[in-house]
Amino acid sequence: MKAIETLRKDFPILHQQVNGFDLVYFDNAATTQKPRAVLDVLMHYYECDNSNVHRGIHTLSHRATVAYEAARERVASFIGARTEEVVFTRGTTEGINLVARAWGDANLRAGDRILLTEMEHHSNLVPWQLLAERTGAELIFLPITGDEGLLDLERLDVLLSDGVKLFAFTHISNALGTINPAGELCRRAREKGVITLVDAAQSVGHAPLDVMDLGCDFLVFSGHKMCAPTGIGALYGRFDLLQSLPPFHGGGEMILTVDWLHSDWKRAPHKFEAGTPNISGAIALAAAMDYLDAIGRDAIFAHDRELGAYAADRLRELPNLRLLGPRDERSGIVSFHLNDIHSHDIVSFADHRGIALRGGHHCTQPLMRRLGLDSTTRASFYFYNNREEIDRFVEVLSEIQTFFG
Amino acid sequence: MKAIETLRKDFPILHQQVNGFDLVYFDNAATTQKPRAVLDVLMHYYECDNSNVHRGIHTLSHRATVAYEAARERVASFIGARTEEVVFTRGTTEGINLVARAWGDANLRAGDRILLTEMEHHSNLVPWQLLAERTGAELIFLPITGDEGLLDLERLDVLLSDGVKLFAFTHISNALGTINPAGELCRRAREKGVITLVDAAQSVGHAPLDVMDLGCDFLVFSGHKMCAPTGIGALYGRFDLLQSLPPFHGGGEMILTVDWLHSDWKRAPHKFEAGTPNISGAIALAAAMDYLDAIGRDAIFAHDRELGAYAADRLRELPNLRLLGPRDERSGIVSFHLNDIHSHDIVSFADHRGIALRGGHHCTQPLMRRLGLDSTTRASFYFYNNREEIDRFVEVLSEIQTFFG
Amino acid sequence: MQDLADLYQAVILDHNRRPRNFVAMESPDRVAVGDNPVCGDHYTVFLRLEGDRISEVSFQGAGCAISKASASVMTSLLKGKTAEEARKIYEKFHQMVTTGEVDPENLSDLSAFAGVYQFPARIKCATLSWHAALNAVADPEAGKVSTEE
Amino acid sequence: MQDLADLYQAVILDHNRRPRNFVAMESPDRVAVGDNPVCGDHYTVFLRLEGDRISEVSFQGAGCAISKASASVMTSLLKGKTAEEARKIYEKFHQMVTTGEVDPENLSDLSAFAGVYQFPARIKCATLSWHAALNAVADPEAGKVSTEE
Ligand SMILES: Cc1ncc(COP(=O)(O)O)c(C=O)c1O
Ligand SMILES: Cc1ncc(COP(=O)(O)O)c(C=O)c1O
Repeated sequence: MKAIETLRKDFPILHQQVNGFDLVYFDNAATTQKPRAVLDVLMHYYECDNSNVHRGIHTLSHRATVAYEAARERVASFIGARTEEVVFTRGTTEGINLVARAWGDANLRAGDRILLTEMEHHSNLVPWQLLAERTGAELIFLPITGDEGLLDLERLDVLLSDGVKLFAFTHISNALGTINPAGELCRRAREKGVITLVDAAQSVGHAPLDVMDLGCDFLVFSGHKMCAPTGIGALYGRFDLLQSLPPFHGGGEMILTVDWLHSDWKRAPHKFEAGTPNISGAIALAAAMDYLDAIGRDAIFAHDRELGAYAADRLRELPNLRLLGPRDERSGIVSFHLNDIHSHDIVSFADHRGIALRGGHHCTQPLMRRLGLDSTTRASFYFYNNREEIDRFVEVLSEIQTFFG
Repeated sequence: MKAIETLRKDFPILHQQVNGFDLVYFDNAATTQKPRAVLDVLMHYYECDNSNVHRGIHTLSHRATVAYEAARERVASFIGARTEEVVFTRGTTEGINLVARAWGDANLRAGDRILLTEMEHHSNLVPWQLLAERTGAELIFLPITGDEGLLDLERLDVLLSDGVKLFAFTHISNALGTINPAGELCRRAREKGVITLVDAAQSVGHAPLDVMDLGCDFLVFSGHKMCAPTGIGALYGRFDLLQSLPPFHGGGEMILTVDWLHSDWKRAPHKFEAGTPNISGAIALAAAMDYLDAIGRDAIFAHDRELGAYAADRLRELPNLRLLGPRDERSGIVSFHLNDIHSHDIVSFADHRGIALRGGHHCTQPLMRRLGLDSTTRASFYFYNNREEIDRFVEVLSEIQTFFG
Repeated sequence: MQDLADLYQAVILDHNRRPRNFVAMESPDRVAVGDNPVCGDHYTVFLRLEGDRISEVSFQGAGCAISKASASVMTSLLKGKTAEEARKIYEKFHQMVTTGEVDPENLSDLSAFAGVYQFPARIKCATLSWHAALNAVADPEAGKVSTEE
Repeated sequence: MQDLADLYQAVILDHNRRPRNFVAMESPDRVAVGDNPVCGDHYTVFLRLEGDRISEVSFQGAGCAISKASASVMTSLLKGKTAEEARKIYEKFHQMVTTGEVDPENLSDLSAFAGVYQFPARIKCATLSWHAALNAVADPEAGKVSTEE
């Protein structure tokens, strides 16, 4: 990997003071910052090529269409999919809702089961609750082992038993930092004929990933968590599966022929993209992928894990600190609870030292309750973070313990 | 209005040559260009403030949340709504699908009717077809008068009769340039207790508009057609109506409490915004509204109509040209058919003279069939266009007639 | 830069460490719950009424220093007040935490929260238990209150 | 800058003005429809077969100059060809309109379409009727073809 200091130069936002201190941005699991290269592509699009796609044959429209469809190819190559298996979405949440609607409504019946895990983000839980309400299907949960936050794999085969039609799980937990063995989970589900959806919100921008290697049926992620702008993300779906689904939204761009009372759809993926898409977002997402691949996803993943392990070690030095997540093989996400000090007090205090942390339930309320917690404090790293920042952070935590002691 | 030449300076993209000629961008009904002021706000967000919204209390997160919610207030003030009546969407198409799902599935039964018009964009037709299939409701259509493309208002009261639950119509037709009397249509629908949805994709950025004056129940539009980026738009809904609806998508941000099998929602509008929204898009949309208001929407509307009328007059000079749309009171959208010359040949040829037009069905296939046409050629103007550009365009059309003659 | 000591004044830290009236009341007349789902703050406020007057107040629950201290200070203040007086105190308090302006009268320990206005993300923490209490006073059926509502 | 004359060569303009074999065939052996929903180009291709050989071809419909001229030229060329020969001609034609490379053999009037490759938005126009015809030859049940598919 390039030197961190060199990479940091690519991120204008990191070079600012917050409350009189150099900003330490440790809220990457919520959203990452954007490098100059991505912002330049965004600007170039609007300064030179902006036009609506697909329906036009003038020069700008052709440029925009070519760039938009090239972005789809780039996303496909980034995750090892075929171009026609990539549907652009607003982000992870929309991708999951799309599958719950288009696949779920068409395939689930009362009594069918959906297997989730106890560590799912609300976005990989609530759409299935709504689907269960609509269809009469039932949700069941693969438990975690406790504070360590590992999936209880011994229970998997039993839970994947009769009646389960879909297994949806997160690749990397945003609340615990667990890296789930996604390939194994998909393989075991496929053996039982169960469709899989991988929530890759925390993994696609952080680690090498190939949907063919994983063997998943659907995979979803958000651009904003991997150096791209907000409002763009993608859904991968196995082509034959995508082709077999009814549309999600109706409207322009996704149709072949429209009559007063009936219409025919384009093939996947366009069938699932009704209306003018986020053209500049898709193009900038492709630029973000170029940027990440230039650094190297192996290197990013190694750096993440290295910082995660270092932070965990340093945090263990603090008294009265309950560290969540796996002992080893944790990602760059570190979540903890300080006895008697609420996460929001920690976050407010740290913010006063220029450190951006997240406190709360991290959109995993049931998991928090399962662990007997109201909230945790979370620090999440990316390739532009370093050990010195973690040292500052641990120092501030000490200060906080004294202040509220 | 400021001088057009001054305004043009705000748009970097307009100052380029296409095929050796100064670009004439006449494809504004498909998407508009973006002024420097909007691009600057977009860049500033990513260079200084980018963070995820709502769930955070560190400084960047607070800035992003404040800016995002201020954007909602700005949208509300732009259209005369209350802040909590504004839901951010990807655009017009998503807004209509949201209403078709959340309102439609909850309120329509077999035998109910949805009234549309013969001039609707596919985005205001296909979602209702899908809804009709799901619920057994029936679609009926308010006819147009012919090439002039006016709604046949004499038929309205009869068609608004028993069984109609929703009347969805376009404010300004993207295919004909007709400006529909939206206020009157809403009033007459409301008298009969019929819910209205106004497709304001072509009007919000072009004319003064106030949802209270209109008296509509829902109104939808896209940012990219009014100087804002792609991937952002808004849905207005009367607050009590919005509050009464079930959610659209499920996920983070839209929940109050989540349990394993059941969740509670936030109030409108957040109930309808699942997942990380297009934060930068919303903020840039507010900037676009500031930009448009600084020019003055009255002035923009007057300029649009002036150019529309001028173009119509000049086009009538050409032989064998069938001009569509109203004789007077047309918007800045001009659509026509040249005998024996296909619209794609016209567009390709014009593009060779640097003029960006659109040819095709303009996402209104049923309307085209109704008019006995395969396609039309469309020129659509905005405040940065001028008469000289129209003169060049008419000259090129003459040349085309000679070339293919 | 705002000063952390402005937010976490000594009074607040003290009430956070040793919250007053921090006990579940037996046979209360009114009970209300205050929830901030964003951070998980969760309090139950218990009231006993004598006519229009609040004769006893206590609370239980968990949350951040601001919300806990605010609830603790509130319970001390509301005892003996009428519904109308309670509402007026809250209004001044709300005014203060949103503008920073301290009304020298009547605010006692509440003035310790004057610094909150510099931390807009924390205003909800300061007002959470107040919403619950006022709701309980006003509504015989008082139930759940949430700062998101 | 590409030259318009490259796209609209004299041969194309001529075929567009006076399309050959532009007639609905009575009792054809195969019929196929080619549709481009984006621009509304719409053609029907009629074929009569003798064994493996195309004995007659005609077309009807409407669309842009490129699509109409291409259909017209195609009908002149396919007459008398076997299915295999037709496929080979189409492959060369497709190669040409996507790369601009003209194979001097066998292309005759088709070479007029060499300029299309400079106008990628128009490639679909040039190949629309070919898709329909080849589909009709290959499939006894030949139905609708669309360039979006
Ligand atoms: C009248 C009308 N309605 C709806 C739409 C769809 O808007 P969008 O593609 O931004 O969702 C458009 C634009 O294409 C339009 O002109
Ligand atoms: C594991 C996981 N799933 C889903 C999401 C939702 O992503 P988005 O809000 O971008 O739709 C997130 C991020 O918030 C996440 O971390």
